[in-house]
Amino acid sequence: MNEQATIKRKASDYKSEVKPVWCPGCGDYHVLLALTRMLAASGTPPEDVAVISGIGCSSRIPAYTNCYGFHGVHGRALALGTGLKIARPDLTVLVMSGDGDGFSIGGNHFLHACRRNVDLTYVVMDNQVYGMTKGQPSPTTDPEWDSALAPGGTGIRPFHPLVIALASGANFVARAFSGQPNETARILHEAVMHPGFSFVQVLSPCVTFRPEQAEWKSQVHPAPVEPTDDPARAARRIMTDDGFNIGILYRGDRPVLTARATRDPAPVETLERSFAT
Amino acid sequence: MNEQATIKRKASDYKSEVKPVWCPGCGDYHVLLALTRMLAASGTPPEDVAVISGIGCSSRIPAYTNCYGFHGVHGRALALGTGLKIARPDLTVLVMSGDGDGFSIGGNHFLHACRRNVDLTYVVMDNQVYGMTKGQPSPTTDPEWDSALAPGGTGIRPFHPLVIALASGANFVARAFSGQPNETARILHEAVMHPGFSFVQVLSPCVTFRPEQAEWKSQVHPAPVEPTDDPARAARRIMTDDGFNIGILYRGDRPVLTARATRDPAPVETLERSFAT
Amino acid sequence: MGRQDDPAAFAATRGRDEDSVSLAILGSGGAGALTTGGLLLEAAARRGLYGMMTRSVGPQIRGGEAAAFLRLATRPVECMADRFDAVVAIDWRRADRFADEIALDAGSLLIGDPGKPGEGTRAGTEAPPPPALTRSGAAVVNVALSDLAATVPGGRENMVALGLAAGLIGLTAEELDGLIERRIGPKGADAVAASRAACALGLDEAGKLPRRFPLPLPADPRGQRWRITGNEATGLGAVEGGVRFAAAYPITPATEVLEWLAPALRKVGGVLVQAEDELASINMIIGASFGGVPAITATSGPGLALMIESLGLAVASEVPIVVVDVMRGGPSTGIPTKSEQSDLNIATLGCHGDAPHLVLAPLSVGDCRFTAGWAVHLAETLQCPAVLLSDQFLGQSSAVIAPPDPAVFATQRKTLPRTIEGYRRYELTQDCISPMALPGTAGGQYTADGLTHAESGLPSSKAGDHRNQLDKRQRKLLEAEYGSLWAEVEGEGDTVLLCWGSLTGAAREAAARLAAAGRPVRLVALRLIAPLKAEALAEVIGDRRVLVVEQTHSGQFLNYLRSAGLLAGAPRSLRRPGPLPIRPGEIEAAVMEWSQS
Amino acid sequence: MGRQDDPAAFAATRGRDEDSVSLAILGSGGAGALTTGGLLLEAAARRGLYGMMTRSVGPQIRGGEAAAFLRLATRPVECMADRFDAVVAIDWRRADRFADEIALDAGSLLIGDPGKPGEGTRAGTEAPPPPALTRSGAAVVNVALSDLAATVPGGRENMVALGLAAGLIGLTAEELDGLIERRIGPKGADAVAASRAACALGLDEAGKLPRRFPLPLPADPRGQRWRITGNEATGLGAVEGGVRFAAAYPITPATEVLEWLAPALRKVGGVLVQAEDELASINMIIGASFGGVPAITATSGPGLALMIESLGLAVASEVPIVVVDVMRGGPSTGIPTKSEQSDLNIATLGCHGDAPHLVLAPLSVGDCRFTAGWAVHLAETLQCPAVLLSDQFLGQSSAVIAPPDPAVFATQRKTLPRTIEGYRRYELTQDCISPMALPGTAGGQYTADGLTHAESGLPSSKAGDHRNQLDKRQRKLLEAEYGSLWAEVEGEGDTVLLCWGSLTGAAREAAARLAAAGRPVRLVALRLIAPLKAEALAEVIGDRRVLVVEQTHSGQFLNYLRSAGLLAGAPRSLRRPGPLPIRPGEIEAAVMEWSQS
Ligand SMILES: Cc1ncc(C[n+]2csc(CCOP(=O)(O)OP(=O)(O)O)c2C)c(N)n1
Ligand SMILES: Cc1ncc(C[n+]2csc(CCOP(=O)(O)OP(=O)(O)O)c2C)c(N)n1
Ligand code: SF4
Ligand code: SF4
Ligand SMILES: [Mg+2]
Ligand SMILES: [Mg+2]
Repeated sequence: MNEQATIKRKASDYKSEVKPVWCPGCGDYHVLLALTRMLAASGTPPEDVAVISGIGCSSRIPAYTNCYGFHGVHGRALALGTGLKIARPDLTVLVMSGDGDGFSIGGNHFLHACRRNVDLTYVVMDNQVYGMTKGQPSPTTDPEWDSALAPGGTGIRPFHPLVIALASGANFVARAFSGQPNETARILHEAVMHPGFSFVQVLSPCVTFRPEQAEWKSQVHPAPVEPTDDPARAARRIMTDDGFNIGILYRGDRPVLTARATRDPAPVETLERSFAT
Repeated sequence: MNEQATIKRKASDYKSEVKPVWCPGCGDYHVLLALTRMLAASGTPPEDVAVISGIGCSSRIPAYTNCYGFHGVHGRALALGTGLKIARPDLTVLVMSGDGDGFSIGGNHFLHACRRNVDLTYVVMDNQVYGMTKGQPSPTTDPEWDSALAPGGTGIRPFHPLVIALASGANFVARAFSGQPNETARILHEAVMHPGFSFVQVLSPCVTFRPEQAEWKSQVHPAPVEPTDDPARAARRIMTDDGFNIGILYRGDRPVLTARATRDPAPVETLERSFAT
Repeated sequence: MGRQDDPAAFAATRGRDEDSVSLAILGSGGAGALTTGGLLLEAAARRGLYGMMTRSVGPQIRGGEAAAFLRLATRPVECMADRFDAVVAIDWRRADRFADEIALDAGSLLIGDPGKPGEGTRAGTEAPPPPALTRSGAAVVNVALSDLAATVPGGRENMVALGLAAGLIGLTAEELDGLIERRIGPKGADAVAASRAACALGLDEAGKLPRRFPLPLPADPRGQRWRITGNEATGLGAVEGGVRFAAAYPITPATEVLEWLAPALRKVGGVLVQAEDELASINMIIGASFGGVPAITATSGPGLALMIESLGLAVASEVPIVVVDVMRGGPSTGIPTKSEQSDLNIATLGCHGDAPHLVLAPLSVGDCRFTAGWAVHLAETLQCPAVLLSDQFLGQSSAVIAPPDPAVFATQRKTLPRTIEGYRRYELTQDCISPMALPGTAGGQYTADGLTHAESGLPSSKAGDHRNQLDKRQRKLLEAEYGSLWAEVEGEGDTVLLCWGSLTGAAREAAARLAAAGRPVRLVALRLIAPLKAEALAEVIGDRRVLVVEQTHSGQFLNYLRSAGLLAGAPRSLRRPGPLPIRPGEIEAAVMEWSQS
Repeated sequence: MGRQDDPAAFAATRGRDEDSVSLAILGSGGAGALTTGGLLLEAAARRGLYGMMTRSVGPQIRGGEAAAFLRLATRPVECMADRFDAVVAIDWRRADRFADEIALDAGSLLIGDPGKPGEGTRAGTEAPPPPALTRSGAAVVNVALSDLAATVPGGRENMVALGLAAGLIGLTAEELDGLIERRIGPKGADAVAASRAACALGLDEAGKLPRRFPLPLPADPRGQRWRITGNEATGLGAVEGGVRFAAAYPITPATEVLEWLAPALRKVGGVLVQAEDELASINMIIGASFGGVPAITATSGPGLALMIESLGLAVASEVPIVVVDVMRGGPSTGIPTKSEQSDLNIATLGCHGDAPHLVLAPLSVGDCRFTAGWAVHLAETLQCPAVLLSDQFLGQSSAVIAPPDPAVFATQRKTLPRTIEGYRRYELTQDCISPMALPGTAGGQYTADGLTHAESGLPSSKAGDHRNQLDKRQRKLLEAEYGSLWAEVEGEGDTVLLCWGSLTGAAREAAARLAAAGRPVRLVALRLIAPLKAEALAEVIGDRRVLVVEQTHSGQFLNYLRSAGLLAGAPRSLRRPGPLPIRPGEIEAAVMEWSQS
């Protein structure tokens, strides 16, 4: 742990020298930018931050930061991040993944991380497609989107990650757009500062497999109302919105799960007692 | 497939001769009763019904029926049932599991089965505990419940399976109480008849590890309002109710996923064409 | 398969063991057979005897038939005996369910309440001992436990049975009184009085039995005794080894490891988290360990199967974790309540890709303490996942033993204490252990990765990087120092009894008997399964012939040894899947038979 | 490891192959190297040549450097050659990235655009061929592709490169014109004209090269040629075998199996469902197959790891399914885009408990069709899951071949046609196949179970039931009829080249060369990995010495064979993990070396 939190840091202090392998124009570049700006603003030393991810284009992000990182297996980032945060409550833990990683294969951990409400921040870079495996539909893809795996579309309605988060107990819910890195940095900052499990869906276009997402720039707009602290109201709002309102949508004060650390740990030898006859 | 649907059948025609290993007084006996009564009322021949389950006390149910059954592995019943229903749309497929099987390890399949909206019925016998492994908390257990694995309680809020179902796209959502087998049979019947994915949470007490659930009998009451077809409204209602209103809570008409069977399948040989140079 | 087909009948041809007495206590739903067994075990422990108790129950969660199998002895015992001296049945109603598991002979006693036609005894209606048991020729002794209990206000049959069983092995009224005081005391004076009176009636009845099997005092009657299960000992060893984080998803027969750890970790300043499934539990411990906190989970076959992908992640990213697999009958859901050694394949070779890791196996209930501690030590020092292969027999048996050895190591993960220039997480080092920076260490930042990576940790698909890291991860295991702990090697002879894990107790007892019979063998019991110490093993085998003993159907252990190029001669294989254990007498007979052929 | 350390350098010591020419076509992001390679392959196919193309790309999804490796031949080829005759570089900018994969010698040509300082060529700035390539001694030929392309309105460098490469191997302007007409035609007359003109410039340049490698017409120039990848052939074989249901979760390098199946199944009346994860996909196909519809999924190592628990369920509940594993570099995420054979362990021994099942491996790109069909046939008739071990090389290589053999079997699942009294799903039968009732069949109702069960299917923990079902499931595999399909056995000699799966092509080519050199060997290539036909294999090996060839780090195949008690002599092992393939010349050299020692 480090006492240098007062040192003034720049976004570039949080960027590694590794050149991203993302396609030119990929939205994830801006997520990286927002993330490093947010961290600089927070002033947390990079060594006290851990960025945990799964597998996908988006999940490449940890190595592009100058923080501790874990590029785990597909879909399990939240579980890994939860273990880390409970074991090391002193760290700032950010779990970052994609819509396939987070909502398809990782859906169960999403549900239960929301419910558990450990103090970490979950960022999903949602491009409504599996980028890394070259263009298959994800849980947020619209039903008509044509692809090799689902010719003519899946016929399956996308689901609402933000509503799922609310229904399962997330303590902070927001939507951001990677094309607005400053606003995204601000939202991420609030997410990190908010106690408990914070979930941020970042719309982050895939220029290669979803070129039509270039439109997003003109579709997004600030959320028309202030964040609520009533999950039922927030859920209803989100279920009926157009999917493009950006901002913090819910701030809760549900009880945060922390390891109930014993103030005064007993020596291990005391555990032997129960076995004596 | 069978043309005998007009034959009059009794509930006992749907029961096998196997004696359940459930504890005396377990709520699941009444779920079995409700199930067989419902099937008798439907008149569907037992050989045209498949009952699919995972692992748990509740998941023992298939072998106690006289239908085709699959007692699969823990948490995967919905996936297995989905494959069966898509491959064999002529069958009536019921997937039946417990709150551990369905909401903990099986949570991801729950999300995606709701979303996919295949025409099957999902019944979770919810006793707010892992019965089969002798009393650990499940996702629907209240945070204070004391157990060996979580002394003093988990501190984690139970989540709302019915809201999750709505948020992820289920087409029919209901709550039943095993202590009311006729009402449960009626609800199950409607669930089976309703197109698409129907989800029924059946409160089914575990007399061994949750003896306090004997109280449920006096706590349940009919849902005070008629089912809605607005998922946002249904979700808000359920998020704010007391967890004990029984009845059909949501009836939707979302598009049902069926295999887009080609009317006129081509011979396999035609597939060779694309390889010729 | 020959005689292995009916091990009970076979075992019954073996003689009685002089140093121990074996009892089965049975009853139908709610009769209290397990309580009785537990109390008897405790009484024996207080006397300074040694012992072991296993349980057998039906598929019901509650209200099903139950049996407590006890072996009480004047010397340490690590397995059950070949045969039972007596069966004490609170009632005989579902006793046939256990017939497979109870080997009897003409020297055995079948003592129990036969019930009465039409009367309200516990037996309900008349229920004599079933033919499956009587055909052994064991002497039948009818004791009207129910009638006797009814003569005491508040008296229970199982307390009468306790007295009977205690008398049978030579325990005294004073010993039982003290026990009852301690155990029943909290329920009030009336309950104590009722239990004592019922027990006394049982003791009286014991006096009338045609034979008894009194045990003398043990050699060290005042030696300290622990009563402990393998699952508890595993938890204890892990915490002693340094574990402070556990993630849990319950599964039979591993749940007790987790349920023991939950309060224990809290006491010593650690934490246990319940996960939503095994995919989460293994990733949670990887996360905790990445953060520097030694971490564990426990599961059984189906759960291990779900963890396999992420076990490979721990291998590739070099994160130490311990995964306890308390094996049960397989494949698939199999037989959750019975023991088998058939997860050897998945534990050693279950990962995709080349993923060398540690696999260890405790050799007795008590050894679960040591081997769990050693597993943590090795995992931490080698930055590698360790799978600890316990099983239902070790895990759920209640043993009365002298306090087992703890593992005492100066365990130290090779971490990066402070900034160095150009830190490379996966550096190629002399000892193949790359220093690991823990989050919070300035200048140590890196990204752990399951992708093939260069020394820096950055993804690489270069042949050289791939091979270098594969070499390193293989070599760090092969070149590590395991001392003599990799196996127990005992005795001399022209034959090696080669086994692993929980079968060691039976093999050791067989070896002792063979030595006593002038036919000594060498026992080799592997504690370190992977990496396989092939050269050392070849050396301790020498040119002896080898009998490989294991509890699998396909011979997984035999095949595993052969895959390393060992046992090129013509080893014999004594194997059987669960649920029935392989008893010492079977091993003894297999050696004797081989000698004669 | 010796010379294996630098296979490229090694291979370069091998001579050139008379019947084939090998080319690498390179370019940095967007240069179009892969398009050029594909067109060239197609032109060759139209002439009746044979060939194969593999690709290598950087980690970028788009815009990264790319290489097409081609081998074009007058006879069928199933592997890449030891060395390249020429490299055609649209630009050399990132060519060093591929140096590991491109073995050259003094007879090779390095042809490409060196760029110009400060000018706006594709190469951007000056970029001569990198030292990693030139140090081979290959002759460097500078061709200003960019300048040439600029002389044609709408002309592209990669079309000039196409003409150049085509000329290099002796294709004519007419052949190229036809090709361009067919492929570029849809883009309009202007595009066709531009491509033709650019191509013609390249052909001209080819005429000026210091050497060329013209290929004669093949023996059967008018024979039909297919252009197909292993992943496509796998899909085709599966559908021909009867599959009508697939569940999909994408993963490199298996996705194309699924993407081929999606429209194909729909055409023939079947269906593909996208699953949320691999846990779901395998359970979906178990469900479909339980319903009577033959079903498949395809994945790679990480996905197979997730399926392992339910693979055991299919074993225990005896539900036929086919799981295709297109192997990539492991462990963990490993190297997704490169080939390795290191999932042999998990595929054969990955399940918990004793869970025998089928494991098969196609022996060439074309053989994916046959072996996939056979896998469906065996799974269906034996009511057992089959794992088909393909790999990235087979799966993603584009081969030009004569139409490969389909599997033609009268596949018939042994089902229950109508009610019988007292039907028992898991009946012990003579052939160990229990008739399976399909839902809808009145009187056939049963519950499939992963718990140990009696013949009826009801849960049982009896030793007899457990053993009987374990025996049955083992025996049905061991006693099934596999004819001579279990392996390809070719040639005679005192040495056996023993391999499996995708290494067969290289081994076969090595065997041919060795025979030609008067040092004939016997090739044994296993198509059926499990159950292992150990006796038959021992027989075809006889007392020959054995060289085991495989693409793993730890020698998984060698160990697997030894675990069955085979290869008791002193087999040699030629192995290397990915990403670099083992080339025929290395195998040839290993045999030669052994002969001399
Ligand atoms: C167990 C497993 N299954 C499948 C894959 C293949 N895979 C890698 S990334 C990915 C999807 C990524 O989609 P998303 O999370 O949306 O990330 P994106 O590339 O769009 O940023 C898949 C299916 C894998 N690596 N592991
Ligand atoms: C992969 C796997 N993990 C864990 C288990 C152990 N297990 C069996 S049933 C069960 C929980 C059952 O709870 P629930 O679904 O609520 O059923 P109930 O017994 O309460 O009816 C668990 C954890 C298992 N069989 N498989
Ligand atoms: S494929 Fe899409 S998500 Fe992936 S790097 Fe390219 S633009 Fe970004
Ligand atoms: S343990 Fe609970 S859920 Fe299981 S059978 Fe008994 S009462 Fe029912
Ligand atoms: Mg995505
Ligand atoms: Mg439950």
